Amino acid sequence: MHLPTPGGFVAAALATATIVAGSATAVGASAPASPSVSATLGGPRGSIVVAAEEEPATADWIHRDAGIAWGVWVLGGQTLPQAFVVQPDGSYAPGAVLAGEPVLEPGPPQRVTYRIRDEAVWSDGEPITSKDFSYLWRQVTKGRAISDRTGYTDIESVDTSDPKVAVVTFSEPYAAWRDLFGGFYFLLPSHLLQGKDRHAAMKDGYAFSGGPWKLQGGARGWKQGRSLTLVPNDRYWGTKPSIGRVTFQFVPETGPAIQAVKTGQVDAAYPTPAIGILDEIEEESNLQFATSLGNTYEALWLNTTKRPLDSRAVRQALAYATDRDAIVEQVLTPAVRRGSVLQSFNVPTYQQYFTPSFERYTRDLGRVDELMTGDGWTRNDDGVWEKGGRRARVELNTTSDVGGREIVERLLQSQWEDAGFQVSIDNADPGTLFGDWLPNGTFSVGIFSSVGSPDPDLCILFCTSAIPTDDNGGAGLNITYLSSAAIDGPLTAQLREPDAGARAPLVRDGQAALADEVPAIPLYQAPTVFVWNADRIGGPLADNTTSGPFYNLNEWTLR
Amino acid sequence: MLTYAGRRVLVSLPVLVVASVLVFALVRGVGPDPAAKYRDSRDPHAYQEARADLGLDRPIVVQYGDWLGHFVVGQWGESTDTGRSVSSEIGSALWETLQLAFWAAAVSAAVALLIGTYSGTRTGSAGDHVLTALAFAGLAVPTFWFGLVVIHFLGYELQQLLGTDQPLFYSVPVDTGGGPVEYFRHLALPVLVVSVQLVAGWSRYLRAAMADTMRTDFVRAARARGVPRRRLVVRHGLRNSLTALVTTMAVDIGALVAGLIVTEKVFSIRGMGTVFLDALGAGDTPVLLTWLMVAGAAVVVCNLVADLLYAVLDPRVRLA
Amino acid sequence: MTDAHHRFEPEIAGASPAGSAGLLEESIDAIERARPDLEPASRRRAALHRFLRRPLAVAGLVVLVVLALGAVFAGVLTPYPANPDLTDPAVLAEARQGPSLDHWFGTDTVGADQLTRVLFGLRVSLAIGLGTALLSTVVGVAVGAIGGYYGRWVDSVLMRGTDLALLLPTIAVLLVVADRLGGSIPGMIVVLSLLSWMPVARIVRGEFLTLREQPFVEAARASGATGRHIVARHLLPNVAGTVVVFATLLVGFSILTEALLSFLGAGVEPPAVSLGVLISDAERTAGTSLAYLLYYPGIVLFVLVLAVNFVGDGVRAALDPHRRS
Amino acid sequence: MSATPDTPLLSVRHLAVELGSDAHRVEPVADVSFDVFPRDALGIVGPSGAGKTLTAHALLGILPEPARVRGEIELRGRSLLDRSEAELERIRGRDLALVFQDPSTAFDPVATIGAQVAEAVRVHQDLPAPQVDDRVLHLLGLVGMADPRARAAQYPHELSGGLRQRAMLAVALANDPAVLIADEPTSNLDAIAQAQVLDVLARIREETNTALVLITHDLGVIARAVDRVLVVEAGRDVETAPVDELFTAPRHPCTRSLLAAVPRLDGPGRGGAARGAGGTPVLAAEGLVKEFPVRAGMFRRVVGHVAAVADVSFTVRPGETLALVGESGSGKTTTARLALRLLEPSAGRVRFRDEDLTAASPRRLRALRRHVQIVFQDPAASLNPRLSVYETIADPLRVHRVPRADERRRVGDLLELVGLRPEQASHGPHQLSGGERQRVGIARALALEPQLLVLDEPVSALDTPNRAAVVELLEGLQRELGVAYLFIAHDLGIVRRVADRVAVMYLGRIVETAPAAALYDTPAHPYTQALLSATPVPDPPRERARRRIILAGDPPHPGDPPSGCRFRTRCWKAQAECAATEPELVDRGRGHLVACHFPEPEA
Repeated sequence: MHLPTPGGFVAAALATATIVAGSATAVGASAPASPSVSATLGGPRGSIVVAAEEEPATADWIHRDAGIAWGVWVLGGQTLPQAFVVQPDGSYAPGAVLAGEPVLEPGPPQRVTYRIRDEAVWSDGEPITSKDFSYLWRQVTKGRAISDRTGYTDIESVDTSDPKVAVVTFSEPYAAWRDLFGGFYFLLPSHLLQGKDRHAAMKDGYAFSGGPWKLQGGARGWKQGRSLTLVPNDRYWGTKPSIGRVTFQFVPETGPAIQAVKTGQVDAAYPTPAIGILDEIEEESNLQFATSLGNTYEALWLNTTKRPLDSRAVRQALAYATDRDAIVEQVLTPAVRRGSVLQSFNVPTYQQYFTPSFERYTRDLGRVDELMTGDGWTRNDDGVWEKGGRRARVELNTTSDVGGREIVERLLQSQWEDAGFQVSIDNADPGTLFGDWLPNGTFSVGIFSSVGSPDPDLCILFCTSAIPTDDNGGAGLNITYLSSAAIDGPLTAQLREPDAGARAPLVRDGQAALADEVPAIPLYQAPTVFVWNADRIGGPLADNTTSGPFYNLNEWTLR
Repeated sequence: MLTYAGRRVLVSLPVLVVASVLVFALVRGVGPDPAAKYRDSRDPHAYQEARADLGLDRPIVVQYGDWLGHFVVGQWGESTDTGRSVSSEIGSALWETLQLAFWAAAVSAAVALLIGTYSGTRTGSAGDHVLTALAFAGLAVPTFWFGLVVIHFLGYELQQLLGTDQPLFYSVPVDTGGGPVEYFRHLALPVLVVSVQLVAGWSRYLRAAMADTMRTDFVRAARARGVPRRRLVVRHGLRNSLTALVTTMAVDIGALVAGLIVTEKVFSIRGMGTVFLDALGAGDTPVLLTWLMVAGAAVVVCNLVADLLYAVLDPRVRLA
Repeated sequence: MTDAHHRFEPEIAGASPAGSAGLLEESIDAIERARPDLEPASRRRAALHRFLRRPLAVAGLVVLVVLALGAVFAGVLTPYPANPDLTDPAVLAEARQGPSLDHWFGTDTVGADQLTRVLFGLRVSLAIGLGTALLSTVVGVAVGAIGGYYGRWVDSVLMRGTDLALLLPTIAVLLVVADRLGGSIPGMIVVLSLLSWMPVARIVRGEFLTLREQPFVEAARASGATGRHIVARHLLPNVAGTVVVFATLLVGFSILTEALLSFLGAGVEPPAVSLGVLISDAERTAGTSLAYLLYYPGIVLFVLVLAVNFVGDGVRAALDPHRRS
Repeated sequence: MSATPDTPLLSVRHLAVELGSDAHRVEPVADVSFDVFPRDALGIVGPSGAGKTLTAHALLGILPEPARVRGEIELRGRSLLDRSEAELERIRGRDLALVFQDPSTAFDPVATIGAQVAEAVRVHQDLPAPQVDDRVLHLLGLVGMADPRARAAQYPHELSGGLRQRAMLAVALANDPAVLIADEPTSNLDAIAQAQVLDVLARIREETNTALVLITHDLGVIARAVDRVLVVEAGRDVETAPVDELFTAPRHPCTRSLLAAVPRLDGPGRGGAARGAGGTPVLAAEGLVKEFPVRAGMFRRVVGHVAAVADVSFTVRPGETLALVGESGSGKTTTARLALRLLEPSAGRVRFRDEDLTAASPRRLRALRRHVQIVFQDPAASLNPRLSVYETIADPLRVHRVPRADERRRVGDLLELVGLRPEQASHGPHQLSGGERQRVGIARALALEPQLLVLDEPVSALDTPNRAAVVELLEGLQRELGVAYLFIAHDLGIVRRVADRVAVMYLGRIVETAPAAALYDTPAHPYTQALLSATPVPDPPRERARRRIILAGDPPHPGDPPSGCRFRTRCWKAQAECAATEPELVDRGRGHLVACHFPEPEA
């Protein structure tokens, strides 16, 4: 079973916050670790090896080649500061670099004041300043081949008159302002990069650090295709790592990764769960694991330009024809012994904006008949719905190299055929599905995952403005091609509502509209499994669905 | 011989040029859209921008000429997936693959030589039957399946059996410092998987050649003049059978450069094969194009080596 | 011969660098040929006799027949459907049961009987193997015959073309095209034949080049025979043996290649399921309690290819008496 | 224990060799007994398949695995059959040495001649390297190699067949073996090379103590080389006698048939030289040239040409036989293929009757071809292994769309004509003997009732009895059908009986052409004389008395022919003039033409 975010689709676009420094700050605040304490303990020692499923494409985090969560988990978040970090409960907390919560003035003009911690310094001893905020803003807005400029283009100015205070003024209200100077992006040392080719300086790794770790030997610490090695950053002001060296070894496949942990080749792994994986781990007395339901969720994406999916009744009927409980039972439970049906496109991790709007869709063939008949369909001799001489025919499309989705396909085929739909299957490699079939609208029902984000913006997935067209270069993410005023209304409004309290109802309205229109059907949250060798690693080990299990790597200890 | 080598290289050049057309047509015609991944981007201009950057808006013939022109002078461009230079991507992958290929070939050659000689000089014996059956098994076993089985049984069960905490062999590449022992523990399993097929193929080949050679008049004539069996087998039998085998081996080794896709995938080795799979999945056209050309060039080089070896080993072959 | 079965080059006659067997061997052959008890027997009987004398070939044939019957009668051999109704909770409740008397190969992740699926997979794999062998052979023989007899530019184009194709790594090329052409069973056959007709063509061409210099072909030319007559009457019948052997081995090769493409995500697509797809689906079960899903189809695939190759070797021995055991 | 002239060195009693598995057992050698004495020269003679070669291999214990040997073989009074392999290894090459029939396959192709001779020396003698080298050079000199050092550095494929066989003799003599067994050492050689090898054998007998056992099917060879003869047939010895006695008073019918089959230079030629004279020639070749390009260098440029046939003209008149004779490489087979336009000539013309074959359109050529047919040298290769005898003979008929009913009758007639049994029509080529196969080839050639048959060494791959039978058949067919023959041969002996006229070729040119009688009685060209001398006469006293002309070495490479007279490099008459100008064919009257500056004066 394999439930990744394919090809960076959607995942890259949504700023999945991956915040590492957050917990470190909390710990550091309560019990600031002084250099002398570590010194008396003899300093960091020993080394561990961790299997990493994906390798960052580039360490230039704002470049368009960046954008995978693993890059942030194993390198970005370990080495660079961010304004906000998302907590395990989905709330935003100020990063280790800030001295307290930033101050928001809703305006207009909207204005945010970030106060930088006095002791926050780069690894060369230079202080982290408001110029670093300004530098990031300018690079994102003015640079070439930038991953995502959203929000930054709404900034009018960054006041750097006080080196320890950055004042950001917006030209338009921007609701997702907490994702700025965070998310997949990091503050960069302007004093080192100013006037230089940022991309060239950073893409293969960098020697500087503003986090608990730094690359061993600078760019040499990252052996492309093989491994990435971190050592403690002596100048870090928060909790200092007690482990002398952490090597992330790139092992893309689940089987080999588990095998490697079981045999002691690596000390921890965070692989995509597979059926039977927990039994296998439990066989080994020295292994411990933690599972959770992650922010990545699996959904059925309906191409609403294709018959019969252009009919809302048919889409609703399909939702009623689907036994999502059975799917969860066959796909999630055997793998991680837990799981529940996802009822929204905002994962419940971020409770403030979550509403179980799809709850009404449980398998109900009576409702299917009702909806289909009401839409003018009749069952033909084969028991298949027909209208105007044409059958209700859908095709399931997913990436063919992904094991577990074939179970979903087989279950759906059975369930939908049983409900009177004709179902065929045509799979493709990720390049074809995401690069061709989706943007060109030639698919029928896509099965793939998306990533839920702490910021509740669903407009990017479902607004009319996000439909791929020639105007936007075919780059829009609304591959359901559904243009609905009922959806556009609340989802567009929430975009410009910086106040969280006022924003939540709008988001929930949008979700209700989505459940009515059914451009997509959410299935479940992809599970995660974090496994480690307890004979080797100690400390507060746990999965963090947003920030990854390495969010507190600096607190890990070696046994 | 130098003239011959020179001529072969000259003849190969147009072949490679035509191959480049084929490769370009294949990758650009049938393969993925090089800019596809930027369609995911939240930035509405990213896709158009990327297409322009990649020069995809120009006529295809111009693109081909541009690519070939740069390719010939060693400017292989940058990966659209990682932004790194294609030469470094391919270079590091090639290094990984060549190590695997080298050891697999060396081990296989040694084993195949022993088995082929034994079987070829004792055709019909019980030992020959057993080895023949094993060779057939080696040729029939699906590599990817075998790799998974090997990882489980030799990588895990064996360790359990011996009750050790330390891994016996590595099934994933882990930087554990240097040393020949560590090197061996890393390469043992993948080399085994690759070698099964090579040994099977080569030993069958050598066995057939050996059996034929041992039945020739000249071996019988050597026997008739009192040449002892050992010398008969080594100096006449093996020496004559090797000519064909060595050239076959050279060609097979050339094919290994691009042919270890499954082994590399199963053992998480970032070699030519996995680079190809990633590039194909990511629509990384610059890498795909260069990759195919490098694989083709490897075959050309190995064919050339095969021909030269043949000429060196067999005085009857005239390189004209 | 690489892990990707990169090159298809089975050992057929002519592997020997030293040429044919010695004169004495030939004279002994002549003596054995002249054996009175073989005299009335037809050539076919003699070939059959040679085949039956090889225990491995016979065993391969028996196994192959058993597997083929299993594939043909996949639907009736087991009491389970290949695609059970997955809305039935009773079916789903059967999911992930290890091998038992009821389910010899266990059940898969949704409760379907794995033996049934393996039999259907066998059917698809065999169909692809046979189809590819047939298509490649027909195309290869046609092209090789034209190139080998008429030579000149046809031959040049053919040889340069196949040279070129040999430069390109098979699996890589197949992966690139598989997504466009593959998926269905006929599609897979076309994809796999795309490159495998070439070795057939080369072999046929090579044999033709040798044969057309043979005195018996010169005799036919001297009698005023046309090219068509010579090809049809004198050349093709003489390459038939080689081609049959080659085609047999191509069956096994194609089955393995399809399985490999499936493993890499470019094999046949549902509802068709090949042995390779079954193995690929179970890729992550190695070492887990579901490992039987990986082992059984793998063993069946292995036995199938082994049997095909044994038969191929037997056919080679039967049709080529000069190369014994 | 040494053998005296009275006690045999090697004694073979009731030797039998069994082959095959239990179910299909055959006994190609059933009962053979003979003795070899010191300095003896024993000939073992018999038709092919008589078990001669297996006997030789049995003596050395090198039969292939499934073979079983019965009887007794004793070397110097001690049995060989119960020796261990290690003991046998010491005996092979030192006591018993074997020379194989085919020198092209008996050498390891990847080792130099010198290395292989040296290996033979080292296997039995522990000598320091320089002495081994000396020994190698001595041995190569002994077998008549002109430049032993250069030869030693060459690979087998770089030597001609004759030289290779002599090198093989050097290997066999490496350890001064007690007995040298030569298995058909000249059967694969042309007449000149055969004469050279027989000459070496004679010298070996003079210069060493080695006893010789010469296995052959050719009684002509026997007459020249041995003292005693053992005749074997179907695996049994049937007669043994001193050589003179055997030829003058053969006792066993097999011996007599063997003798009868030997072509005799001194025998009667064809009567009536006038046959076929006059009338339009069936075939006329005019100035035929065939050049093959030689390519070299990086760009495979044509850097020169090898003229396999350099300006050859001849005519074949209706019903007559023209023999074209020359040693290997003389261009005679190329000429035959040019005559049929199976090869395109580089220059010159071939005319069939009044029609220019060389200019005929493909369609016209196919139609004309039924009149000119060919029989090939190798009867095995010239039959399609997939076709039955009937289908093979009927094939040309089908090509020319003869109705099926006629076809059946015609094939039946042809089978009878060439002396095959009707039931053999359904047989495959593999079920036929060599002679029978050649008869099928002849029947196929005759199927279209040609006016000319090109016979490309039709009997040289056959053993003596078959040779005689096929030649006889050809004679009969000519009488009956009036077909003209262009008969290619490397041996003047074989064509003595059949030829009306003979043309002798050397290095791509005709050097002498004459009516048969004139050529055999008064050969004018030195090369013709050498060819005649090289052909052994099956009459031991006469053979011993004949003047020997042994040509030295091999013919020069056709790519670089000598200036002037092409034969001058091997000619004992050569003068300065020969190098300067090339002799023209000069008519000496009565159709006798010769191209030589110093021809034998007319009688």
